[in-house]
Amino acid sequence: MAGRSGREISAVPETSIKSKLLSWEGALILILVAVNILGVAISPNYNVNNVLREMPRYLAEIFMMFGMGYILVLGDIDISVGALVCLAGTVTVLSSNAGAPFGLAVVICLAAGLLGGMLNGFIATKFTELPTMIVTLGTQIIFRGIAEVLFETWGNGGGTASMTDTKGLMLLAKKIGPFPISFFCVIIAGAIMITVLAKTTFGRKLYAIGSNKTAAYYAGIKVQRIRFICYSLLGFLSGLCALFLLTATFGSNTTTGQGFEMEVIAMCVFGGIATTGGKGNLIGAFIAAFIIVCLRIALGQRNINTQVILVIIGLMLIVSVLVPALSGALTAKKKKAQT
Amino acid sequence: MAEDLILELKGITKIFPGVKALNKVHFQLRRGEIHALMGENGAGKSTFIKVITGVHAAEEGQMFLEGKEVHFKGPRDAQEAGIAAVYQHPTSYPTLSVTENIFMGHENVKSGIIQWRSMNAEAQKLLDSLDADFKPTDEVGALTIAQQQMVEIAKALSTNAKIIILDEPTAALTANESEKLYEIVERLRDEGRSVIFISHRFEDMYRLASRVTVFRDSQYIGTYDVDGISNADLIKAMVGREITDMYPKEDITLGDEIFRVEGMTRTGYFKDVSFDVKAGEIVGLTGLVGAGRTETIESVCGITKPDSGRVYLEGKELSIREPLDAMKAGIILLPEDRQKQGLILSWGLGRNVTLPIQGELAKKGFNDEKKERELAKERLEEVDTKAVTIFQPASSLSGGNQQKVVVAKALAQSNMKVVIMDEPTKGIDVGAKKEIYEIMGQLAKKGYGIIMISSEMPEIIGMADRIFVMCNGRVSGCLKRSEVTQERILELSMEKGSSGKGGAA
Amino acid sequence: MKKKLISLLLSTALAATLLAGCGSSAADTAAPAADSGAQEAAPAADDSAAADTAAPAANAGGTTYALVTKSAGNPFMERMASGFQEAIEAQGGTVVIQNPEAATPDAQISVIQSLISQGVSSIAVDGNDANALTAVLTEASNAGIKVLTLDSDVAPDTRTVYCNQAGVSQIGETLMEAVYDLTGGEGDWAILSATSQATNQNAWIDAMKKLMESDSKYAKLNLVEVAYGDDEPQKSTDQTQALLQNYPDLKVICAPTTVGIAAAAKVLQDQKSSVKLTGLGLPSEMAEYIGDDDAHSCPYMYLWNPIDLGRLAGYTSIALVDGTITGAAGDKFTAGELGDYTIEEIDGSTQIILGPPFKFDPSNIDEWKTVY
Amino acid sequence: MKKKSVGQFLSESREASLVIVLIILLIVVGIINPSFLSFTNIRQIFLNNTLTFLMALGMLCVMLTAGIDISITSTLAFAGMSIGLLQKYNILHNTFLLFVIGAVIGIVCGFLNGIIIAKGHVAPIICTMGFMYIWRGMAYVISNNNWASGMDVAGFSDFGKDGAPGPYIILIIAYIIFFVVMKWTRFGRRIYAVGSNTEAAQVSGINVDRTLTGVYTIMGFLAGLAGVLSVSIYASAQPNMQYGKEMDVIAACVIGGVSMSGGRGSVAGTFLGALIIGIISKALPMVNIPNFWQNLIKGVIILAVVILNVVTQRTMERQNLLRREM
Repeated sequence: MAGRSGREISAVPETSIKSKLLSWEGALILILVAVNILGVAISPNYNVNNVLREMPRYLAEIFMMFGMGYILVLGDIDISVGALVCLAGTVTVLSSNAGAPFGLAVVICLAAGLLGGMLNGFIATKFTELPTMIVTLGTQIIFRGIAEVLFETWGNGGGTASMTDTKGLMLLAKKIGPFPISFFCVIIAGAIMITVLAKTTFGRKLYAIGSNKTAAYYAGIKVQRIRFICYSLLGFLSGLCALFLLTATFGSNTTTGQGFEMEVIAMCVFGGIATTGGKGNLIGAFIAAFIIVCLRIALGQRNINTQVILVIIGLMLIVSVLVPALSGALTAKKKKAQT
Repeated sequence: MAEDLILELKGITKIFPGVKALNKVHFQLRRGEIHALMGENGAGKSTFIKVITGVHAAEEGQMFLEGKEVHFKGPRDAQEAGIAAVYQHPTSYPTLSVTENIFMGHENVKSGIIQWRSMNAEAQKLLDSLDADFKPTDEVGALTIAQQQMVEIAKALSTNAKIIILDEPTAALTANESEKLYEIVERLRDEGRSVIFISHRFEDMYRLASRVTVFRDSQYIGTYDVDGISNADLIKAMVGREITDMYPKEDITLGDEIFRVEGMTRTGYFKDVSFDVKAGEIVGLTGLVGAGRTETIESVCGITKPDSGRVYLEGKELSIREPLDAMKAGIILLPEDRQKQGLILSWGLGRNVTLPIQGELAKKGFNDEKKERELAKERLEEVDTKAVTIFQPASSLSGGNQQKVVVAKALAQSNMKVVIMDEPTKGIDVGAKKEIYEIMGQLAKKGYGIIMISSEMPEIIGMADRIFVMCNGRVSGCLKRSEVTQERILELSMEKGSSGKGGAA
Repeated sequence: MKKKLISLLLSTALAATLLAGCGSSAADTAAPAADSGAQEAAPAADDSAAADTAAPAANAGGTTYALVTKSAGNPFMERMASGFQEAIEAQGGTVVIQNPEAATPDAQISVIQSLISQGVSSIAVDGNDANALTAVLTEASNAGIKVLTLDSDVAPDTRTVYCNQAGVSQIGETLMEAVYDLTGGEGDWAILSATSQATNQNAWIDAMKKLMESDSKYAKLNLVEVAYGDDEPQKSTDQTQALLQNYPDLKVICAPTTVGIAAAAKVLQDQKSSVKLTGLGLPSEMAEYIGDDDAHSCPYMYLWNPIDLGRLAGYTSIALVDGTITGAAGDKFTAGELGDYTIEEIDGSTQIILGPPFKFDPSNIDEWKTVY
Repeated sequence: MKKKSVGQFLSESREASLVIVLIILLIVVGIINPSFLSFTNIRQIFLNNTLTFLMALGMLCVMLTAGIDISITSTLAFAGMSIGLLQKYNILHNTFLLFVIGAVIGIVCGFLNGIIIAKGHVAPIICTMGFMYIWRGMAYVISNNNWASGMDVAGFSDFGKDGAPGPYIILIIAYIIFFVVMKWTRFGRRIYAVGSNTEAAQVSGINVDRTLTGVYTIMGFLAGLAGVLSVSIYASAQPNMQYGKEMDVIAACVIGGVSMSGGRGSVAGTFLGALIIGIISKALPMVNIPNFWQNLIKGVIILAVVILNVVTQRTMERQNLLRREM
């Protein structure tokens, strides 16, 4: 039954540098450059050394952003991760103070994150009727609740604890040249996470699920297993985030990680990942994360009111999702006028 | 004779970004007639309906209602002018009650307060007049498709519409449900209302309409008296060319049994279902909607978990726990709902075709895009998909071509042994239907086992070697090609002593 | 075409946002400057005046002294900052006041990192957590920045000196004495604290508990519960109401936190409860509730002057930077109009104590409620 | 008509099962600490959760359209701070006018949300997340690090004093209005219609954009009102007030059976959901559970309620299937 009409279907992908530059990622790179120019312009102290030195606390969040990107591509959401960072950080500190060697404490930290993620994944895949927003709203309160109870029962009370043995953390906080170790870790984790999402069958499955869960299931994709993996992965990365956050704070308290979930979602959305699923990629989110980090550092060095920075980020977020919608409507109108 | 025209449209043109959906079309509707509107998918029928009902505003043209020119600014205007539409997909509110669905937009309001009691009573009256078997307070989401359709008709009646438009109302209905609908429509006509009826089914048209208007490629082709036009001429008008031999079923010597299902049971859906397929055989599976056909097949393919039952492929028992197990064994399902289950509409055609096999093409987990593109192109050309590039989104294709992409997706799975096609021609036009039948015939010739689920009697009679009929979750009989008639199928589909109303629970 | 439009629009919009942000925020940073002078001045006037003076100077290269408060939007911090600013500007120095976006150590870390980048000469920190700032403050010290703390201390080895509003035991004694006085020497009383991790709250509570054990004078007093209101009005209200319901014989609530005491005062006064309240509170917040009669819930309470605390930290910063003091016990310096201070060694850490807590009662509250 | 089993009745009526949960909760807490059931205490549950009760009504409307609004407490803070400062700087002291101004601020904030979500087709969570940062930041900026304290709002706070009827009257009126509007008016039913099937709503002539904008505006109005009430009840205005409490409001709706996918939910359910949230936070200190257990228990209850609901529905479906004759 070879093509009776002899119709030929093109299979040549469109690749032009111009179209790549004009894509969302292209725009983000322009903005990143612009932000850095702005930084240099408004602050005499905005240089490579200072920016890299101020970065680690923000870098920790970027680990989590990769995982959140996966979850958003799936069309899900997870608002429990900020609290999970708190929980993972807390058990790490408490176990270390109880005498666990640093290596074990690291394992405990990552395991706590992983287990938290697995709990989310378990509930989300066993009770598919529940929107993930609700599930993770519940676990958000629970994770922080567990941390609070731990502080009271195993810690010294007072909702805060600091590592007494900081040798291991100091090692992680070291720098190679001007670059903190966490910077390399973020780049490596980013390279892996970006490649997996963009180039592998696993990544393609995520997009399939995010675009049409039912069709993906009918096409033989193990939808629930993949969702479970992604939640666990995000949990693990939250553990990693907690670990690297510890290299900056050397302790944990009940407010640790507060608001992180919204910040990483904002990074993803600003980077072009749609909360409705199936759209966007981590490269955009990665650039967007650095835009926000650089912007915060630049404005911070200018001693701009921290709340004003939040207002700016809020505006950027809305503008970044509104512009495509508006320009889409505009071009549609234009086309209509032409025909 | 001065015609008593209730509705007339002249030179209507409607443009969407980039496409002319309607190009100077005309239409006349007499008072008290049932007028069929036919044409292939994409001919512009649905757009035309939306112009009449005020959902879309036409760029050019005039519309006359009872001789007076009207301009509708929105659906509300059309409603008030006495035009009501029942759309292709029931446009109901699943979480709301039947009463609310019926009266949405024209509630019975006294000084700002909705009068639920009187509305419920009125709804009950409407439902009674339609012989409906559900209550006004039932939630619509819990009703069957046929029942939902009835709600839609009740909704049209509640506005006391003079003109009622039915857009493919029988597409989701079984034969006897359709029959009930015919009666209702005839009664509406006898009450003096005018009906515009869109359908792909010729039986609908012959049964009901007195005149038929044909659209093709956004243009008006002509209006004919149903009694005065032959089937072939009508098809020619719709397709633009002649179609001969609708069902290209060849006689093939059947091979050995390739596939067998034994004692499939899933509580509440189907019970003890068994059937078998030989190599090169097309097996039909039919019955009323709700009889458990799709549900059985979904359990066979691992989509849902059956309570018990065995599946044998080439004599060996398979353990199927999830869709992937069935696909790996070579049992390929073309699901009923192309748009929701078969395709990812926002994706390019190529990616859709290679979705199930991307893992096999991949190197160490990395996608081999080049190999994927080549394979997709090959398969899409093989089924003669009308597309420009493999990168265009599946949503840009017509229903028939979307179905071809689904077929190409199945063909891409090289280990395919058994193909299960669930309603493969649902909602696609005559030309594309024939092409699907041809593909089916060729697959049979190549020795695949084919299972075809269908509610359309002509095609199942035309294509199948054997037909299994299901009724209320059980196989009620198996008919050979030689002994099959419409009556026999109907008889087996109906439960003895029951009126055959789906499986509402 | 469409994508080009997107990038263009987005870039423009972003640039506009940033410009707008910078324009408005330059004024914001500087706003505290003018505020210290004129408390009642309209905020609009502050901005314009301050923008001219403080903003350009922030990076002028001279000696810059920084203060990191607990968080933005807190009047106690605001008064403290105004005192700090006043003291330093009187000596011709430049001031940077940083209010973190939230009352968390994380937010303080970002702010301190930024100050290190700016190369300020000293940083005075009001710590949100005793230990979480260890790393960043060590980094600041290594960069040659003098680090000191005020109001809430951090780990002693990460800073030179702590400007303490009052000694822990002093506050413990004062509050305990107040409880003794209000209960009449015997009966049930409870504590309403802020968050369970607030270091100075916990230290004061511990001091009070110790005092009760060691001094037989307090033997008949019965501390029934320490409740935590998390410095949230709603939760503090819930907790106060629960205390009243659970302990019908309760005589006194002691709330050593400004948010908690105001919430508790309102509950008691609204309910016309006979339970009396004391603790640490801002006069401006508490003016409504202070009085000797039954219509008022709080007969008297204590606090130190946050403006003076800020001033002390300001003078200490200057003394540290110009080398007058090093932070060692026994160092002496003059803190402007506040007088002479000596660094003392208390509980193994170096501290400067502002003075005893100040008592606010009906006789002086009207005078102070407009000050802070 | 066949009689429904108790289980069936419960699974079909979310409100009925919530009432049972409530009664159990009340009995357990009441046995441990009888003073919990006192009139004062129950009155205080309403007073202390006035804001949650009030905003839950708006969240009900928003969630009925399959949306969400996480900017509400920021709107609340912005509106509350604004009217607090008006009093602090002695610009305005008229209680009624202050309410009007707070409500207007809320309406403007909500309207912006609505217009961007309806016309710009921006996902509600993203749009409101943006405004969550913006309004909270604005509250800080206008506060200029000051609070409006008890002294500043002296006369005004009498309105929300413990024992004053104001907040209860507002709650009762709001609940009556919403109960009537949601069930018996066209506007209310339109909200349900839009959430149930947006496309169908469009076709049947409902102005979807206007309904969406309206819903978010109502939410904003209630958040603004809550801001004013908050200042009145707690006699102070701080820029960080009610931080993070939007999750309580959402949780109240979810417990009350409002579906996040739209079209399902009732005023009565919302009321019960908010009541359960209120009782939990009020009861824990009274049954001598240490404070630090509160979050853990709250989280577990939220998850338990929603999961229990899924499980009962599954069992009912299963039973229905078993009953089906074959």
